[in-house]
Amino acid sequence: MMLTLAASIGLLFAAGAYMLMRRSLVKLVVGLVLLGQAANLLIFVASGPLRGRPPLVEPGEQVPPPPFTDPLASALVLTAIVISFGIASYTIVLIKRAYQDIGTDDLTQYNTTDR
Amino acid sequence: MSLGINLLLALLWASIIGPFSPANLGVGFVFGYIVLRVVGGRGNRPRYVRQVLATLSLALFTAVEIVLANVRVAYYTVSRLRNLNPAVLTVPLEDNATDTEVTLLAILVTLTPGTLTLDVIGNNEAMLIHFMHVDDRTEAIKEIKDGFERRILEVTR
Amino acid sequence: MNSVIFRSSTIVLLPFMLVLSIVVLLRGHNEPGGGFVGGLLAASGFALHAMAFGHVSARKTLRIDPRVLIGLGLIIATISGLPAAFMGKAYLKGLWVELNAPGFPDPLKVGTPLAFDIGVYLLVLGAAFLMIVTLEEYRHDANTGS
Amino acid sequence: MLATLPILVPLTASALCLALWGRVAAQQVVALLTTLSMVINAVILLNAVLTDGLQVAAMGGWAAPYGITLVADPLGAVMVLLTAVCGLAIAIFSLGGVNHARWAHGHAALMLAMLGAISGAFVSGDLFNIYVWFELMLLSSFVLLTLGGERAQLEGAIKYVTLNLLSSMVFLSGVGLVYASVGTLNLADLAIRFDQIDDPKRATALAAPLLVAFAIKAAAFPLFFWLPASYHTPPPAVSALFAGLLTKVGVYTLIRVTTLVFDQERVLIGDSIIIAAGLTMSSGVLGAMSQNDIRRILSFHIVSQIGYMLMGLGIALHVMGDGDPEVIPEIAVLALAGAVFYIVHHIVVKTNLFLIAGAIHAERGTDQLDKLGGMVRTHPYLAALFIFSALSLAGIPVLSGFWAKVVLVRAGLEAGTYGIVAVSLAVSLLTLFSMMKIWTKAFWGTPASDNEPPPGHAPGTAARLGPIVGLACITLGVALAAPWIYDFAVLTAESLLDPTEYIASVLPPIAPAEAQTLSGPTSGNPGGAP
Amino acid sequence: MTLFWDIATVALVLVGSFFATLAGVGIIRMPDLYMRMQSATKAGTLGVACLAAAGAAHFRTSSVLIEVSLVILFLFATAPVASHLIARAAFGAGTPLWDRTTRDHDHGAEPSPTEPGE
Amino acid sequence: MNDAMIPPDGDPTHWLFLVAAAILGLGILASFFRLIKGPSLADRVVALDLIGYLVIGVMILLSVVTQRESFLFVPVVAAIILFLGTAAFAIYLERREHT
Amino acid sequence: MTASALAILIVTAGLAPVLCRVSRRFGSLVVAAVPLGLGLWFASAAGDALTGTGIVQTWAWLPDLGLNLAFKVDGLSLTFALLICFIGAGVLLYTTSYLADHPRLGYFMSVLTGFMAAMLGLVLADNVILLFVFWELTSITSFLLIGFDYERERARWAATQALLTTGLGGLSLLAGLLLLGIAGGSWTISGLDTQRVLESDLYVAIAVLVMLGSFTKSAIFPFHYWLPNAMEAPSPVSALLHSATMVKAGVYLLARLHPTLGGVPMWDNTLALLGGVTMVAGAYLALRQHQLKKILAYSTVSSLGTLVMFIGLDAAKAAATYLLAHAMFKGCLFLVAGTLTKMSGQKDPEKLGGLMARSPILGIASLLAALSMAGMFPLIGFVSKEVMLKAGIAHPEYSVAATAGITVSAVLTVTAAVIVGVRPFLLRPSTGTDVQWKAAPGWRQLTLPVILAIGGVVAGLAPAAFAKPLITGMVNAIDPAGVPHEIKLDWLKLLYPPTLATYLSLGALALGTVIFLGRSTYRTLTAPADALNAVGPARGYDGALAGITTLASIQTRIVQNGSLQIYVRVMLLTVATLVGLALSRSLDFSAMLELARTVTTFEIMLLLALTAATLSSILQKTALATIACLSGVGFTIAMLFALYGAPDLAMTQFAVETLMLIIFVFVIFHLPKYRDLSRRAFRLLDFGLAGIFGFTIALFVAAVLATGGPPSIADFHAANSLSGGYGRNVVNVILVDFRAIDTLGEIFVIGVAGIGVYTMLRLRAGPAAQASEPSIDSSEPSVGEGTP
Ligand code: NA
Ligand code: NA
Repeated sequence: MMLTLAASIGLLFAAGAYMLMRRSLVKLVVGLVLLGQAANLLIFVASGPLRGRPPLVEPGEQVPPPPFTDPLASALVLTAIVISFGIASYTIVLIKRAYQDIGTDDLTQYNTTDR
Repeated sequence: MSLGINLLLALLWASIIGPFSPANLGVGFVFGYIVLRVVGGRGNRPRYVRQVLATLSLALFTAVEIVLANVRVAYYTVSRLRNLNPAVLTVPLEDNATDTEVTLLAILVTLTPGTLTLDVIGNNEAMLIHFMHVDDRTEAIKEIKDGFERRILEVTR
Repeated sequence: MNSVIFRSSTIVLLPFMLVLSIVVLLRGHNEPGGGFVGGLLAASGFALHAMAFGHVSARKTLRIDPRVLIGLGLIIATISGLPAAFMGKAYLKGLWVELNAPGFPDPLKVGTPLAFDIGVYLLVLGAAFLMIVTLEEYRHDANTGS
Repeated sequence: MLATLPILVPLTASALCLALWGRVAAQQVVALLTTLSMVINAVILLNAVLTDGLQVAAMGGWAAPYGITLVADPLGAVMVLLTAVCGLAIAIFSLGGVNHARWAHGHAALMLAMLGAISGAFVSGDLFNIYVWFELMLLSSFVLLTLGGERAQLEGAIKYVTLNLLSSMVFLSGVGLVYASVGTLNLADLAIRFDQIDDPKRATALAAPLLVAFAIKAAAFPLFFWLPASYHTPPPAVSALFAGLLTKVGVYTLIRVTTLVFDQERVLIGDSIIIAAGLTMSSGVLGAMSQNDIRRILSFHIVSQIGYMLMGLGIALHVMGDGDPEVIPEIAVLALAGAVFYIVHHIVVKTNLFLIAGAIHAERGTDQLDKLGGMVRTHPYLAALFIFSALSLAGIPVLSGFWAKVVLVRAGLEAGTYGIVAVSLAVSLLTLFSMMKIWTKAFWGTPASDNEPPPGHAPGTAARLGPIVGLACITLGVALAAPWIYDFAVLTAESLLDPTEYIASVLPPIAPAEAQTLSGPTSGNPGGAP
Repeated sequence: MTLFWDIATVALVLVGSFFATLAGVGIIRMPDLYMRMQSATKAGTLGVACLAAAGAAHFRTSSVLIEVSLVILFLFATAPVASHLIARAAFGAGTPLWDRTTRDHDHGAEPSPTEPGE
Repeated sequence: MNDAMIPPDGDPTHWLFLVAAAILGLGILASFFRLIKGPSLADRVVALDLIGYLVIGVMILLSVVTQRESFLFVPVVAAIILFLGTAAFAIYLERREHT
Repeated sequence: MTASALAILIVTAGLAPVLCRVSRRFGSLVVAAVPLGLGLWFASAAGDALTGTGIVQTWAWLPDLGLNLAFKVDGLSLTFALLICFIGAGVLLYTTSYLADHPRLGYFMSVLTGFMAAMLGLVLADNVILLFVFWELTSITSFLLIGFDYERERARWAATQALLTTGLGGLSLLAGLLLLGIAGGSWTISGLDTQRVLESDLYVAIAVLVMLGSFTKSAIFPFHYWLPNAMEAPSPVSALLHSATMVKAGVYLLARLHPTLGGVPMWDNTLALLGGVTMVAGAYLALRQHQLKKILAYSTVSSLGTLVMFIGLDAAKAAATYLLAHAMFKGCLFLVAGTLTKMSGQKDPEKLGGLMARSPILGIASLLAALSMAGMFPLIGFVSKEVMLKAGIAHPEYSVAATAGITVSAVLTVTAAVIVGVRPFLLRPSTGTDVQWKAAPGWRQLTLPVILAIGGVVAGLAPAAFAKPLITGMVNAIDPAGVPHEIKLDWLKLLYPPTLATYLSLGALALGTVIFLGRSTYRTLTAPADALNAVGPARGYDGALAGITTLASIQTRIVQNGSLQIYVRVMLLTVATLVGLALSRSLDFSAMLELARTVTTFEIMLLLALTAATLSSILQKTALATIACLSGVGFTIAMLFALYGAPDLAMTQFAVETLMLIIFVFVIFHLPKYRDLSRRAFRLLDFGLAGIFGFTIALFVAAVLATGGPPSIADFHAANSLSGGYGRNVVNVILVDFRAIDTLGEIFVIGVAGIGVYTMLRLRAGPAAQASEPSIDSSEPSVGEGTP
């Protein structure tokens, strides 16, 4: 059932990777954000979520009615989303500073620290 | 206004947090009050009880207007484009219109289909509105003024 | 942003968002929500305020220095696990008390995980607010400075 | 609880430093006291591990594998100790080596958060939890790297950030795939469940993303680009912190998962690691040879020396996989012990060399070898400290690096992996060459400029030299206590190669059965199969 | 009575979906930004409001009622403001009007014949 | 639909969900068309806004068909937060004029 | 006594700078006295050392690793120990005068003493690893000594060259010794199982590696080039390191291991051949030099070759005798040369002359040493030359070649000896003018040369005094298999009745003198051969170093090329390849196709939406549009989360997406134009690469989904959420209770991100930025300077 979702994940990864290989600084961040989304989605989809079955305990019950979407996977994704958010925000500001101070967004010009 | 918001906040709180009990409502009120104190009293002082009716009238009018107008826009959407006559018109506002009134009017104008507030001109003197379809300019302006503006003023003044 | 309409609605929306954020925080343990979304929601409220009235006003409205708020949130979250540790249990083990508050039909369960979530809330509020206000301030300075 | 402190203490202190925003003196005191207490904690922890066995702490009181378990085994505990020692040294060095503005902008909080995250990665017994610590470590390092934001820092940071984030994504994806496949995250539980995977090839496939991600973190060939591009750009104290610890976290996790979890196709994994090790060490040292800047040279050497650690691991895995799975061959123990010894030695020495580079920079205002010279006359003590550390790094007897090298080479020879031994010896010669290049150009020769500042008059000299002397003493201690450290390394290697005790300590013996009874409702099939 | 609510639910869902789709049609079909905005925002909000109302009709508990009211309230309070903000900015920036649009005064910037760069 | 699609195939709400979701889905696709095509940034913002609303609609629909009250809270938060993004874009558009 | 002697020397080395600081004059004398005492100590123990298996002492150090502090004093090590201690003491004494005014006298004394300690340890060690430890230490200390005049470029270069060359050998030696231990079943040299070593598969490797180590250390062809260059060192260093001791470490090792590794043609022949080549080449090259120390250096190279050759020829007696003789005359001559250069400022022996009058004691010592070197009876040099020639003539296989080689080198050595040791004192300087002469050398500079010269005389006239026991001891150590050797060293008996060896020896003396007299002709005749230098091993060293350096910069330029794009490409390719390869081995396509059979319309719509969003975000031409499309991706994913039972995720995704959008939009003013910079070819390349990467991961996900797995631990969380965590939202209970420590780490990430953004914008380098930047609280300074 999830083959389409697997394909979507592949697409997101590919898109992220593609953007990561551009010469433009902004595209780099776009690539990172896309890769983050892709990884989050991967964890979620790989865990085999079920449509409309959240892991919530209904009032009067003691456990969520089975079957339900893997709550641990959701928790992992939530943590990962938050972390991606923090890192992406930082990265966005980083490229802004880099562009301002270095004066170009062409990554081929970012080659002074290696040699 | 503040009190109204406060009550609404209490309601919001009580409804969502759990059972609809007085204690819960009370806690909600206190929270709402604190929040309002924290974010500062920019709104006007609570003044009106008598406008409740006017408010209801405005709400009802808006609801009807929204539904009717939506049907109208639905028609515009699927009709032939060349039958449409869009327009950008300046609608003068009542003197000394307050920010709240202007905001409310703008929201309602925008909310109802076929009209869209583009800008407020000068110091709340007039409003620039985009119409999807206008047969008669003056009629259209009059509709706004008689429909929403009047009813809003009834609520606020 | 110098729009009467935007500013007026912001005045109304901010308290709503803040209350909503606390609601999200508190009911998070039982329903979708939690400290993180709550904190983001609160920060969004202040972000809205900053957009409408500028960063100076937003900072005044929050009152607490966001950097301190970050530290505070982190300390609360970190410390919330300590009581259990001092009682010889595992760090971060949840401790719960049942409060029979008047007017509430069911006893309220209050526990250290809630404190933890509050820490999360405060931290997220502080951090997100700090980001947005700093950016806005920087943009403002850059525009006026040059 | 003892295993919790390495995380808890620095993180709480980090939060405290944030709450004390703007009070630099208070933050400095907090940083010093915290790192000091981290050292004490770590010593107690290591002692407890050695005397009482593994220290296990179930976070939140939730038993493994359901909650997150922190486990301090010999390797984890010694890594924590090294982290604390480096932390203390760098905290002191920072007093004289990091300017007031950086202190005022969160240097202490960031440094402590990073130390906490590194310690967390070392004691965590949960795959996803390790990811979280990795990210905290990474982000703290990003911020420390760019604090102050000069052009070089920003440029280096862009590469560092991009490539490390790429590895994080691969790591995260790997975690997701592993979890989806075996339904657990606890390392000990993963070890059990991986043994139950019937197809070894599948197990290896699941291991691949994680191993590649850790290889990026460890800066293995050809995934090390981020390191030489950035490590020389931040303030020396920060460089030193990175240099000593960050890549070692990658190596640590590689060791951890390959010994504990991914034990199905060990020859394949081991050989791959050996190949990567050879390429890493040679590529790194060649990189160092082409540089003319002290910290760049040292940065490339990090890469090169990662190769030695990988060499030990690879040989151990190769030997383990080659023989009877029930018996742990002595050669494997020897090889892994070599890797452990190398890590212990490397962290101390590398940190110190970067601190010395920082001291040189502070005294002379440059890292460029061409602009340096004659420091053996102007700064004889610094020179002595440098050559001592440099020779230790190059593996000159009887200094610390020598023992690690001998153990590794001997293991390689006994295992019959002559190729990697040859490479490692050649690389060690080139390492010596490039260390002596620094020595001959910066310390020998004549000062390049006439108007150099008088020696020892740069402010904060005492704060800078103190930790350098301290770390040099530890290096000397490692060398002199080589028998003891070797025994410890062997003990560590044995505990790694026979994870029975680890698994038993983490998972109560009844745990698997309990999992079935407790599970009650069944969630969606994690595999999602119809 | 349940039947009534079920029918109401179904009807509201269908109506809501209809309006939502209408918004989609409008956003594709309308000739200029302002008209696209009009059909999108309004039909969109109304569609969502109808769906929310369907939820209220379906569950009929006080908390759902409040939640639904909040959705609708927030939608109706924020969507117009958002539209206004976009329209104002776009108009100020000279985003062109459809050539059939009539104007009584020229306020702000004259809409330029070409699309502004982004 | 082999997975735990709730309600099951026989249930009339199943079809309701399918039909309504399909309709909303078309709306979303249409909005994506505008999001991609533009031409102006404002167009894209409007399209994004609409996507947000339609996603909220799907969520409400889902809570109805899955009988989960608790889902309804998500749209409440989403509705108010969506506004922020649009406002931010508007501010950008506006500031672009003034800078 | 072994370990104590070492410890005393090491402590002395450590204290030397202090002692010299306390009192330059007497402190340094104390330092010099220490090895003298040790030498006497060793001499007193000679009886024990030379009988039976010698003195054996062992302390456990790292037994598991095979490293014990095992020492053994037998004839070979005793001889070396005595040479080290006595010559060392004399050299230190010489140094106190030679460097009397040098500011770094203490440092020099310290390193020199340290070197002596390393050398002593090397010859005493009976454990292969311990031996290697000291071996490397001699390399390092000699590096420091050669580079003592570090301000001279040439000295630094020579030091590095010596270090690299001996370091190369050292590392192969390490491998060789470890293999030897493995093959021989013991880490103790005296415990090595010769039979096992000889039969081992590893024998060839061991032999080659040990030879490589020894040859580099002892400057055997083709590694002889570093030794003459090392003459950059002060003369005491040359005397100690380059004549008496360090360079002989290689010879020592070959001799030490000869009982274990020798007797195999490969070993013996290689030693004989390369030793012989070195012997002749060194002697030849010595006469091509124009500086005192260079001549001596090449002559030393020749001597080392001689020693190695004799070990290879299994002629332990010849090797032992020459070793002792050479240590004495060459040590003396180096010190004489040092004194001459220091006092006259002149390095060229041809420009010196008539110095006998200026310093008769020095002159006599020099003459005696030179005559010994030349092989004049009754000095020890004569004895050794006789013994050598006899051994060469008597060799069963290489009699002719060996004898010829020895004779040729003997002739040339005579010439060199006369040039260096005789000419400056007895002849007139070639310039005709008087030589400058600062002052007469003091007793400290004279003591050792005189003692060494006298030693040569005593050893020749009365071999029983010390020469014979030592040589016998050495021979016993080198060739223990043979019956106890009868060593005859009486010079008179060697001279009469004359044998072929006697004739050759005397002929060499005569011919050497003739060449000295016609040395300008000789030099002219041999000049064309200098062309060989261009292809010599010294060039090999330079070429290898340049080659490695070039290789280093080329590989670094390729690997660490500075282009982030290329890094990313390589990384993506690596990840995709490795993961893809690992995955491809266990792919089950049929199970995956099962997944495809149940695709629903709704999922297709989701896929379409996600595809649209994803493609749109990479195809947009402006940054803002891209950001809008990114949000579209985010919203679609949020919807997916909501649909698939994760409302918390949906909510969080919505909130995060929006906040990121705001941050993006706030930053966008300062972002560059959104440009398409890559060329079309690269876009296609990247498109393919990205496609492979994405496809790999999609395949992986599908494979995992198709395979399924055991029940997840999440079932426990769901079952215990309410009862144990008091919460109905299992996800939230996991976040704040079951896995709260994850969340703790996560919020620290957010906190650090907040601080990061703040500092990134607030803390800027450079005063210009500082001025234009008002701050939230203006008390915080900007970074004034750059990196501190
Ligand atoms: Na296992
Ligand atoms: Na790292």
